[in-house]
Amino acid sequence: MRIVEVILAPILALLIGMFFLGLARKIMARIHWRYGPPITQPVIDVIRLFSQKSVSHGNMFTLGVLFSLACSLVLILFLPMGKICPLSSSGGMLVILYVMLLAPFGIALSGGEAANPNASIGISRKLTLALGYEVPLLVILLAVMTHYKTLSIVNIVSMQQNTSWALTSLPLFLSGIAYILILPAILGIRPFEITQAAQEISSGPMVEYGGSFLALATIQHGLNLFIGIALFVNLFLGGAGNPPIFFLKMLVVFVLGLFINAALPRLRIEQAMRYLWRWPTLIAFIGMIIVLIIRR
Amino acid sequence: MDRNQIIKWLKAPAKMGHKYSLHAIYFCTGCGIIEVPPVITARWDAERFGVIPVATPRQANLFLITGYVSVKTLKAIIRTYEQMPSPKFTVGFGSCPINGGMYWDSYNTIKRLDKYIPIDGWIAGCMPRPEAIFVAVTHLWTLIDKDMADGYKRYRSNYHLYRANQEQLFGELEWPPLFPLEDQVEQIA
Amino acid sequence: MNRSLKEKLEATFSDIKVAAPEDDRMVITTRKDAVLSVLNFLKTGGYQHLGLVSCVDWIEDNEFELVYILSAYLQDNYEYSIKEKTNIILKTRISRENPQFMTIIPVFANAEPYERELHELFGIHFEGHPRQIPLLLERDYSIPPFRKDFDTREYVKEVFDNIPVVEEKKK
Amino acid sequence: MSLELLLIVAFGGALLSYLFGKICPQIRDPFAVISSVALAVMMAFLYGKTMESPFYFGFLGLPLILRTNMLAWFFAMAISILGALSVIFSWDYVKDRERTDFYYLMLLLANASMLGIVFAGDFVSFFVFWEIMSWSTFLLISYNRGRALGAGMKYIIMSIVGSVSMLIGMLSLYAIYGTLHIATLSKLVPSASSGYLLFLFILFGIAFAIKNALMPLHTWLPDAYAESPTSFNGVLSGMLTRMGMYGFLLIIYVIVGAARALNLGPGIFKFNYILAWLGAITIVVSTFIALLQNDAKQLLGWSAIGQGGYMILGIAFGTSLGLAGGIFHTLNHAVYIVLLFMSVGAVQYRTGGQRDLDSLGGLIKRMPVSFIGALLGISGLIGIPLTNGFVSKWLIYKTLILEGHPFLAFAALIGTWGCILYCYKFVHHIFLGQLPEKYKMVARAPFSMQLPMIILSLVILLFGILPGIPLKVINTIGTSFGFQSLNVTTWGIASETGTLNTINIFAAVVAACVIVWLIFKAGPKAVPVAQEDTYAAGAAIPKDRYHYTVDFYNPLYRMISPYFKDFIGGFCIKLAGWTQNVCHGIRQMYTGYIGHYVMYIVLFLALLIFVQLKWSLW
Repeated sequence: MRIVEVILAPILALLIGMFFLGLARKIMARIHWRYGPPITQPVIDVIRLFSQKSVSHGNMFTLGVLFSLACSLVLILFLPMGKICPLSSSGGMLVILYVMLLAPFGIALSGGEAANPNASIGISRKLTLALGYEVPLLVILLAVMTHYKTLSIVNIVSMQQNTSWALTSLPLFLSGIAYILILPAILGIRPFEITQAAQEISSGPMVEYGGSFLALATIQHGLNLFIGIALFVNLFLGGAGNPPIFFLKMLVVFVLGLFINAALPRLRIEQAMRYLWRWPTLIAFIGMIIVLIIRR
Repeated sequence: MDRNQIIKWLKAPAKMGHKYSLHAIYFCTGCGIIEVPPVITARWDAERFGVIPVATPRQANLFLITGYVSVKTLKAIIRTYEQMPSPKFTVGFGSCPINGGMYWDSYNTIKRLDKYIPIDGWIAGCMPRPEAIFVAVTHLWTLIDKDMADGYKRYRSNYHLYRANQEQLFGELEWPPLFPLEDQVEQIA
Repeated sequence: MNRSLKEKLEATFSDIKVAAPEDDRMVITTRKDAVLSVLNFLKTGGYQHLGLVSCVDWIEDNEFELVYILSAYLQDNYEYSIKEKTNIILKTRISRENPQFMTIIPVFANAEPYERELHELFGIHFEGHPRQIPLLLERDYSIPPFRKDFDTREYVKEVFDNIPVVEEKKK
Repeated sequence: MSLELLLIVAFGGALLSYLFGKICPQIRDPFAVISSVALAVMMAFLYGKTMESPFYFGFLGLPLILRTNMLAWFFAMAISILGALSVIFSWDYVKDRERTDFYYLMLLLANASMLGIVFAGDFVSFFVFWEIMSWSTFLLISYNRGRALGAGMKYIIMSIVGSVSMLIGMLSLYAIYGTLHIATLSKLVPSASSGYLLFLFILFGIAFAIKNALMPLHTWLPDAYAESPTSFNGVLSGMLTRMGMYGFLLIIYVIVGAARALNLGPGIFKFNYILAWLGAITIVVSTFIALLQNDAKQLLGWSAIGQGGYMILGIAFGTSLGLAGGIFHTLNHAVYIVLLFMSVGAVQYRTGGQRDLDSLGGLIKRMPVSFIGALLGISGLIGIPLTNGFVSKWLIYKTLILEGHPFLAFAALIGTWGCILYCYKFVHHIFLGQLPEKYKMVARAPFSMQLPMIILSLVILLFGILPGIPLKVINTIGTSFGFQSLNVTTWGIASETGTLNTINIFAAVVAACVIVWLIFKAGPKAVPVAQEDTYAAGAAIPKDRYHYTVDFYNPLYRMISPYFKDFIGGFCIKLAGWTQNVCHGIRQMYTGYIGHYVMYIVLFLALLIFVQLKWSLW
């Protein structure tokens, strides 16, 4: 049974990730009053990119991209999707936290090897932004873990099944709000799309990615969208009994994120940091204090 | 997405992929760049054909040269063309890249662009309108279907001729030749 | 009024012709070696802004004519205030065989690119100019292209036309 | 295999290598390597034995005793192996430098004295070996003259302060209990009053906090690391700074025993709370200061201070899990900080002593082995799964969260994310990006430098994938302190409140990598291309000016630099300046005229008479 789950989970995540990318472009087009590409456009892009003969700047350039996609796939095994959660018992929340940083680290190493200052600027922005949204995110995760007194995400989901959703329960309400405030930063979409700004630093770390590298990077971007939203749904919207409900909840959260994405211009890295370290962090700390008070 | 479309996809996914996802990098050389923003925004949406502007030549497979090409810009155009991954197509906008157009007797503009880099498609007109650009894109589809859009293959096989022309115009070039020059010579001889 | 500037100029400089054809433009023609002093005089007199340095090729009487266009910023503490806003066009003639002239960067620092362009396109050498390197053109030309005796059509025929078209060879 | 033989080999090896250096220099290097490797091998035979034997009686009637138990063996094993690797590394590093005999003598003496500290059975020999370690390190830090003298002076002053406070602690112990034998003390001391225990903790705590660079007492470390020769940096940062940790373990868990130590002091201001909060502050502040450094070894120095905070957090809460995490992190940190200093040393050796991060770049093309070492080193430092750093950090975080200290856990986690930023800056500035012209012909690191790097990289991966091996040993240490043992499987900890299973993670990562590699192989092969052929909007790449390193995290610098300056360093400098002025003022008194001195005496007598008349004190 577990073997089926281990194979099924990444494929499902890939499909959902690609669907989300296609949906994002379609909704953005419709908001711009244009017709927009078919939903399957990212799949067409990936097929076309795989047929192109690209350029490599050395072994680390190649291995970095492979390593980051592999780590995104591994992370999906730890995230429960409805009942499918193959590797939940071998590490819990902390492993998720640490594997989540591997994907940007892999891209950072391969981008650095690309010997291009656009890539280096993009990576320095990506890591600074990561530090920016990690401060509130860590406080939120710690609040959830101390509230449910467990380290494993499956227990958190099962506890939310019988009691109410974490987002609506009194102690974790503020943490949920803080998570929503930093969701665009975690997903890397418009207001915080600083790392892959096509106009300013010609798409940041991906400046030298050609055919198959760009294909792997787009797949990895799709998986990132999936991971960011799946984490939120599992922690605050009580996961789901079966995958379809889980997918519906993710869809709602993603469309909400898209509307924010379509409306806001891209922030500068200083503005993003000042925002991230002010409001979401404040709300997250208040949430943590409430959790501690209730725990006493 | 009728039946023969699916069969086409299964028979030649790479070719279909190239047809429906043309990531364009446009070189804002001459006056044609004014035509590109309306093409990619709401009025004439190029994204429904899968044409998206991208930031770097590494990520592109369609190279739009919009307008006249001055001698100094040709260096940048050659370098950008050589940095694109291999199945790539180029489209020349307007009459200036075709035969020098209005600047036919100017000392500083390139008269026929396809002496230096292979061009797959031309769009006539002294700055063609966006509809003409979409006609060009659909025409490019048919070329790709019939395997006639083989600019990159011609560049590969005749590279020593292209390189000779470039060196004749610029004298010694700063960047090394893209493909080794010797094997072409004895291939022909 | 600009007539007062006209009298002052004629008073201070020896052979200087100051013609004021229209109201807002005053044409001054001086000798080659008086240019720097006139420019200094005008600069202290309120004409801080050097608009352009260009050159006219009088091929018949075998001379280049350097043209300096100056305009006054509109502060009111100078005599020539906004009512009589006059642009000054200063002209000098230099010989065409060996086009030599001294640079005016000490007076107007922003003349550096203009003089570089004149050097490249007309072949005028400015002593004292820090870097007279090519600015706009990629190739080097036997006759500087802006001169009247440069025949563009013949140059195009000679350079661009005899680069072979790649396709004919293959067929 | 008695302990005296071990110490004789250690100290004898040092002296003999010095003599060999004088007689015929070629034998000295191989002899030093053989003696340290032999030491490591003999140490391995000591596993599991606990014995105690006095080796010298004549010291004021106090027996000097050598004893070994699991804790001592664990630290001794780490010291000897890292010492051997550092000696192999410095074979090529100091080959063509002057005073190399002096260097080898001091290096081997430092290693031998650390072994002595670990095996010391009573406080007198502990103190004697501690002093030998301190001044041999001082001589080595100030080895390359110049600025190093200042750094060495700062180090020796602070370690003397530490030794003196430790000495006072020992004297008080001797005064009350009449003996300095650790085994008997560990039976007598727990029954002492809590006030006396706090007094002991503070005295010994100062000595060990200085050595372990806890926040307010850390100012010596960055300069000492930056100025000392890089080959010695491995020993200095690996185990020498962690003797402070050994000291804390000795005091808290061996002498006083966990029961009494952990609830010392009223409510919130318990001793271990304050220690934990000092550790947390150390992590956060030093990590952000490390971000601002532009010198490779300063950056590693500040990161070493930060990692010291993790170890303190581990042992501060006396749960068996936390203790295991703290001790395991001491070993892991020793492994990857030595590896990072070796890669910096290899780069310095090849680029003529260059360690400024802004003028290096692109060395991955010329020195791949050093790059792999540095990459694995920083992945251990960050705690990436499948490296040893992750397991120990997982243990520490688990204790912090389940003990209900979320803010401490938050400080530790933020330390990790800051660590990612400066680790990437370290690797990017040295190995990635454009290779400057003058380093185009740099050769690879010599084999004697590559060998230790490869060994340590394998150790990082081995302990990361199979953490059971070291955890079993640490578990026996825990049980020797009286904690209930964790059930340790070969690939992690199995417990009901959350298990760690690194084999599953390893299998998942390998499977995912294979799948992604196959997908990548399906596409056409990528064309390797030179560093000049990169995107620059069609323009030519300017030589040596297309590499982004200066002000790497510029927006972050502007936000954190006002808050994270080195206040304590600044305070010490102000204090020094202030004392200098006061002393200068007092010096004015001695003017050299006899008349002034006579006047001072008369005035003083008048003052005495006045006081006597007014208050008639006598």
